[in-house]
Amino acid sequence: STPTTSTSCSKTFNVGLVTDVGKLSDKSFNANAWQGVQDAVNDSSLCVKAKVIESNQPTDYQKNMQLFIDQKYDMVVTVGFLLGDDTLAVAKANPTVKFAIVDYAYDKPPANLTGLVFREDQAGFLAGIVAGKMTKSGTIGGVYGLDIPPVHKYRVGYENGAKYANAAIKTLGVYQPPSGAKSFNDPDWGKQQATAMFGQGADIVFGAGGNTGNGALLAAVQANKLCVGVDVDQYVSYPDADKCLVTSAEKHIAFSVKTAITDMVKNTWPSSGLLTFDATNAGVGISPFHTYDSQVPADVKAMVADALKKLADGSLKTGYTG
Amino acid sequence: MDFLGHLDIAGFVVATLIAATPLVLAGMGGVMSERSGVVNIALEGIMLTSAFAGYAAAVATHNLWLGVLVAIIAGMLIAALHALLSIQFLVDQIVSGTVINILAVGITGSFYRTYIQNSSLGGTGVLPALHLTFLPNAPFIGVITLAALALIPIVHFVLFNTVFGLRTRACGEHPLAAETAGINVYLVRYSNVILSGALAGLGGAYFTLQQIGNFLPNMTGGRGFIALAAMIFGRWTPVGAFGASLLFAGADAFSGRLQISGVNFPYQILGMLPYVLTIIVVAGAVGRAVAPAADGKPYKKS
Amino acid sequence: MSRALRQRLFAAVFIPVISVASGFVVAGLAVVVTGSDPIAAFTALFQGAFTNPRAFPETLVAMIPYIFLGLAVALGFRAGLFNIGAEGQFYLGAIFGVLAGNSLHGVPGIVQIPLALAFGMLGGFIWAAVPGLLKARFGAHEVITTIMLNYIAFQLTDFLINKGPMSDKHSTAPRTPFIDPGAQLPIIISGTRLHLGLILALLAVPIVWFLVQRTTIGFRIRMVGFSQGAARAAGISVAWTLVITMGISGALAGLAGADEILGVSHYMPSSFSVGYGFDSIAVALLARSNPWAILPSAFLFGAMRNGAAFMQFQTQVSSDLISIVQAIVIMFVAAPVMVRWIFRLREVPVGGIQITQRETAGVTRET
Amino acid sequence: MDLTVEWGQVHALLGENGAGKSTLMNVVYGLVRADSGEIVFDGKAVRIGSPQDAIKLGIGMVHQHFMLIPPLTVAENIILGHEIATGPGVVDVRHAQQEVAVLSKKYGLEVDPAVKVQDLSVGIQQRVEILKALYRGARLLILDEPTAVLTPQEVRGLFDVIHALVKDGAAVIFITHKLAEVIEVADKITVMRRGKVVATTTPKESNQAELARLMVGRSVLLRVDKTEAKPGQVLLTLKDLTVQDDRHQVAVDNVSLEVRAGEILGIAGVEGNGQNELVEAIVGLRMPRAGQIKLGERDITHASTHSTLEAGLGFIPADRHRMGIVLELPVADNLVLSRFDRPPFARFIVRAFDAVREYAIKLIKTFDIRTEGPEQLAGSLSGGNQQKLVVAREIGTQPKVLLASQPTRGVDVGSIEFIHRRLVEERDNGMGVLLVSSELDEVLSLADRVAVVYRGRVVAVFDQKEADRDRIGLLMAGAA
Ligand SMILES: Nc1ncnc2c1ncn2[C@@H]1O[C@H](COP(=O)(O)OP(=O)(O)OP(=O)(O)O)[C@@H](O)[C@H]1O
Ligand SMILES: Nc1ncnc2c1ncn2[C@@H]1O[C@H](COP(=O)(O)OP(=O)(O)OP(=O)(O)O)[C@@H](O)[C@H]1O
Ligand SMILES: [Mg+2]
Ligand SMILES: [Mg+2]
Repeated sequence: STPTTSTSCSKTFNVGLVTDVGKLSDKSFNANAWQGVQDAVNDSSLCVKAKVIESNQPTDYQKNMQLFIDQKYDMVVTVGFLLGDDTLAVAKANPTVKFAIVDYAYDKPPANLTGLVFREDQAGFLAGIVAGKMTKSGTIGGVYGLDIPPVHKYRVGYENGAKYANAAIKTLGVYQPPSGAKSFNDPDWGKQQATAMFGQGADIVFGAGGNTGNGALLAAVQANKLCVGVDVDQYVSYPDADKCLVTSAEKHIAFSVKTAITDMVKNTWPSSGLLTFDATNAGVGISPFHTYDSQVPADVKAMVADALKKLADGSLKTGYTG
Repeated sequence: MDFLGHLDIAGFVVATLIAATPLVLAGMGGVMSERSGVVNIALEGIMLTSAFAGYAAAVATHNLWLGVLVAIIAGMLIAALHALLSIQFLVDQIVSGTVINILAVGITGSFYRTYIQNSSLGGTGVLPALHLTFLPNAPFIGVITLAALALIPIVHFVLFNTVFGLRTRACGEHPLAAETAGINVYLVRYSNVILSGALAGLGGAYFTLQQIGNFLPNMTGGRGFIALAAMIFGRWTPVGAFGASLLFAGADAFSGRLQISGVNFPYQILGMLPYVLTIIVVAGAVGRAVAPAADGKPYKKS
Repeated sequence: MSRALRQRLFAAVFIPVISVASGFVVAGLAVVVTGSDPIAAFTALFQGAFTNPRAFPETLVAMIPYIFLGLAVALGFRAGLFNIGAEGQFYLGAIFGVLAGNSLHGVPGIVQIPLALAFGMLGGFIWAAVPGLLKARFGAHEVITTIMLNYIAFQLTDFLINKGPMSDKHSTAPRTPFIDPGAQLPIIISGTRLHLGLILALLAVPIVWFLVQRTTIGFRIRMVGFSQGAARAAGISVAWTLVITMGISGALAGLAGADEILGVSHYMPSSFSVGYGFDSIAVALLARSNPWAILPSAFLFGAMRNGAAFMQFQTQVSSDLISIVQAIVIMFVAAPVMVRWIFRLREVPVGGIQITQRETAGVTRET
Repeated sequence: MDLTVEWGQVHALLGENGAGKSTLMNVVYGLVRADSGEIVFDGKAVRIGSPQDAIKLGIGMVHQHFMLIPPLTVAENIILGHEIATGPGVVDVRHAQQEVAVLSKKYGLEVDPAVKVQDLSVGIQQRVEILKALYRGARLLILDEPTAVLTPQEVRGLFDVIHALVKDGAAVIFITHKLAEVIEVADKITVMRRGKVVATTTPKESNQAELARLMVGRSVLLRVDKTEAKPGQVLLTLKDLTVQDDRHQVAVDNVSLEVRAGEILGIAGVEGNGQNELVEAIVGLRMPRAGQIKLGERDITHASTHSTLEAGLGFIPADRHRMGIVLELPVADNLVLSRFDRPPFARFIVRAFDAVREYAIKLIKTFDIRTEGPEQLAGSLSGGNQQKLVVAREIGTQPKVLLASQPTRGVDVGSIEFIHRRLVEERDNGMGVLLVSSELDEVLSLADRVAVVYRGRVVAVFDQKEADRDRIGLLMAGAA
């Protein structure tokens, strides 16, 4: 996973990625961040080389960052707000190295550190509109990973978006109770929760929680219901769910990571210490409808487009506060 | 709270049966092994290995049924290692089981990260499921779950009505007596441990081939240990293990449904339900379950 | 050399060496099968554990919880108890440690640190004494109850730190606030993360050894471990001994948790430990429940855990590989009969690992 | 060693504990491999590598410690390994039970094939063992100390079975160390000592005294020398004591007894008639359901074992390996097993090894425990010395009352003699001794008073002078 860099580079930039304990096998969050790093590597104009360390344990975070620093890396990308405090500490101690962290915003970070945050609520809101319009039963479901800010934002946006599209809608949702390494990583559990929601009348389910959420999509495939993916266009990344997948609520982690790396390489490092990805900069959105394209009525598509515009100009709120 | 109004009884029962599947399969595996006198805490590792092997075979052959077969065989092989260590080399059976559990994590994890994680390998799809259209909300029930249900009376029958079962119980209670009756204790114990690998192996296939169609590191998530608990508080009987599995899976399904129905209670506390309930049941109703007398004791011919 | 001495030397030196070597050989084969270079992988593992900058102090940092937890599990084994719950007790120790480390602001460390550590021990004690009590009172198998309590501990801590009563209201992350600076364990080698916990862990070894071998409590524990029947007939309360043993075992695991908070992370994050408790079973097994042997055993595990990250960094070989090494090492240590068979040795190695009680392998029967 | 057994004969194998009788028979039955030599069966040299080989040849064995599986039924135990199956491997329970019924009728060995073995008395269990051997077509039946657990009346019944078998042309090897039985039942007698045959003879050519001499290599005291007891005040009182067993059945039924200073009260009875439960209740290992236990003036009915021992009770448990000693601990630790945590053996919670060692050396000497030293592991002592260790420990504390349960079981004659002498000595020094033994001879020779128990009840109490062996035997069997 270390593609060769272009030969025309005068200087090669070394970028290291430190995952949280979800590791790359989460197939979403950490994997997408790594994808962004690899996109940068594959972009020969950037002259980037990269490596990844998967963390086994929260106490390993600082240590793993240090490994890159000891190897004189130019930039360290960390994934997840779980690494927020550790990344800040290491960034402060190493002002010459650039740091970017996915999903974390700091008040006044040091100049070499920037947070990459997303308006998941906006992505969820758009997906919620689709769900609210596509449901025939008037009940929609959502299977969520741990109750943590990004996931919570997806949920609030999704449920409010559905209500925006269909005021009478009923929303069901479930967070996965934490159980050691199984958080975000228990598709069987997710599948069973989604099935339970179908039993309670839901006919479309949003899977927002790594592998746990993917399980919800599988349940929809089996039960012949509809589903909504998360983070990336899961029609592409998770073909198992193609049959049920209407759309995915996207937050462009890979894009954000590549953006941060580009900023480092091109010396356009953000001074604010924060890059927000939202409706204004195509940082969030929803995926194409693919096979459902013909089934999604034009007025729904129009409503989504309209909402996206209003979210961007601030005239529409998702209802997420805090 | 409109929980009761929305309680989908048929769905709840089916969900419980499905979630109980790996527990009862591995639990019955534990029953066979321990009834012959070999403690089997390796169930977790066996399931994990089989889940992986079944997935790998299904990917390679594009045949889910072959995947199931390979999962069962892989379970038998790794169980045979447990048998070799604990029966032949007299390794403490708990140690041997621990070795296998750690080994399973190492092997499946290494292979997963090398061959699967970064590959474009998709899912295998899942085994066919029976669509119970006559029930409200028409739930699905997978073939491995059906197989597990069918295996409960079969394993019960084998254990309590057949020659093999009689010899198995004899070896677990008093191997020397079995030996004097002309029984080959080693053979009986080997057979049972390997058989437990087959059962737990089918339980492993549940994860990859019935439910998900994909492998994930550590995807058994401790269910082997819960199966062990189910076996103990099912008093080392297949039917008891089934009952215990239902209790646990039912509590799990129930706690999820409580949350879905919007009960205003911290979801982590709801999530404790199956575990708390298991402790209460183990401590209360069946605390004094008595293991087969020779369970855990290596047998050494003089 | 006398036969007895030869045998002891064999058990103490030859078996461990052969075991570790075999572990690496088998794991090396796995590396080859997965298409990488085992020499490069193990070289990187070694560098990551010992020779890289800060590697060695980090190995020691990783070793600290293994020492406490290994001692905890080993103590349980001595009484014939299989404490699979070290993971949960570790969590509770951490939570209690945070609680104490956060409650006295501005008080000197000499007061705060012992208090927080003691609190951590209390947390672990409680979490382990419960299964002890359940076993003593109702005969509930500790393997079941400790596993269940692990999961309950995960949920409980998440409830507390994720928007719950112990969460940091100023942070979006599900974590507790940082502990008071005064409650942090001092760093003993500046520029590293090596903290005073190492000294505490090194002290814990002789203390536990003394407890087991030299005190009446330890004698009780061993007696119950060897023969519950004889212990009962001698007027020892087996039930009480089980509770106390579990309690002390849990207190050690809790100490590990509090020490990790006070020494390394300084707050309680989500997913605080992923598998320390389970690893520690292996640590104790490898040491054959001997407190002194916990030291090399914990060192080996700490080194492998620490080196694994660099191995993955350098060679992209999965850190899961160390599990293979660990499993094979334990297997060899546990099976002297097998070692003799494989290596065609005539000398009868002594030992092996014995956990399952001679008397009651299954459930205890209290009268 | 050589041993020749002929068809149609009862061949008695005599020898003291540890002489190697069981070991030799285990070789014949394929459980233990012989280092050298050969076995000739029916004129042919045979190799018996496993019990299966032995069974095929027609050899059956009833082991000293029964080889029955308690949770299985009688029929299951009998057919185990030679099951009657219908279809592929399915046990035919009905057929098996019929077979068993037929067999038991033929030899007068009545049992209910559907009952679980764990619910049977020892006497019946032995019948099951014999049926097991016969079911497998045994023509040579080895009976290893079959009479040790039987009442005199049951012994009669067994002899009838043996005679019937021999009349059928089978051969029986009968192992015992009871001389009278040998004289009565055997056609031929072989005496073993330390793994060697020391004599082969017949009942006509020999007598009890000579056999005893052959067995131990010197003449033995068959009776214990002791003077008349001088009982003092009451030390242990049992009043209307009722105790349940593990299955919540009444095992001790309304028992009232007193043990006085300076006397030995013996409890005679076939094993399994509530003796264990009685002993456990007194020691505090089992809570009585009703009644009262007093040690001196102190009520210890509900006291823990710890406080019972503290109050002045000494306890020699019946099962030395499970309860008497800790095999994995040194002799010295075993000698302070119940007092390790108090001065001088401990200061606060720290053990005082010097004091323990000193004390151990003293006891080892006084009680003649043959050991390499106080550090030797108790598990590596011989059985007799392990028992002496237990006796030393319990007498060493100088308790008011000593509760001695099967104090000489499985112990060599020398050690028996020694232990008996010590018990009498302690009695003479004013200790009260409650002796529980299934060896009627031991009770009769040691006890000053004998209480006979049957089904948990004390059915009679005799003074030593009026104790009549046959009458007690009848009472033990419930026939009174
Ligand atoms: N020929 C022998 N060679 C080596 N060891 C022997 C031999 N014979 C007996 N032993 C040992 O002596 C011990 C007692 O033997 P065994 O059980 O056969 O005695 P026994 O005569 O049946 O005594 P008991 O009357 O107590 O049943 C055993 O530990 C056995 O290993
Ligand atoms: N595991 C062992 N390791 C070393 N020596 C042993 C072991 N087991 C037994 N011995 C020794 O072998 C001898 C025979 O033991 P055993 O118990 O068979 O004696 P025994 O003839 O039955 O004596 P006793 O009549 O006192 O019961 C003992 O002296 C004992 O020290
Ligand atoms: Mg002996
Ligand atoms: Mg014998």
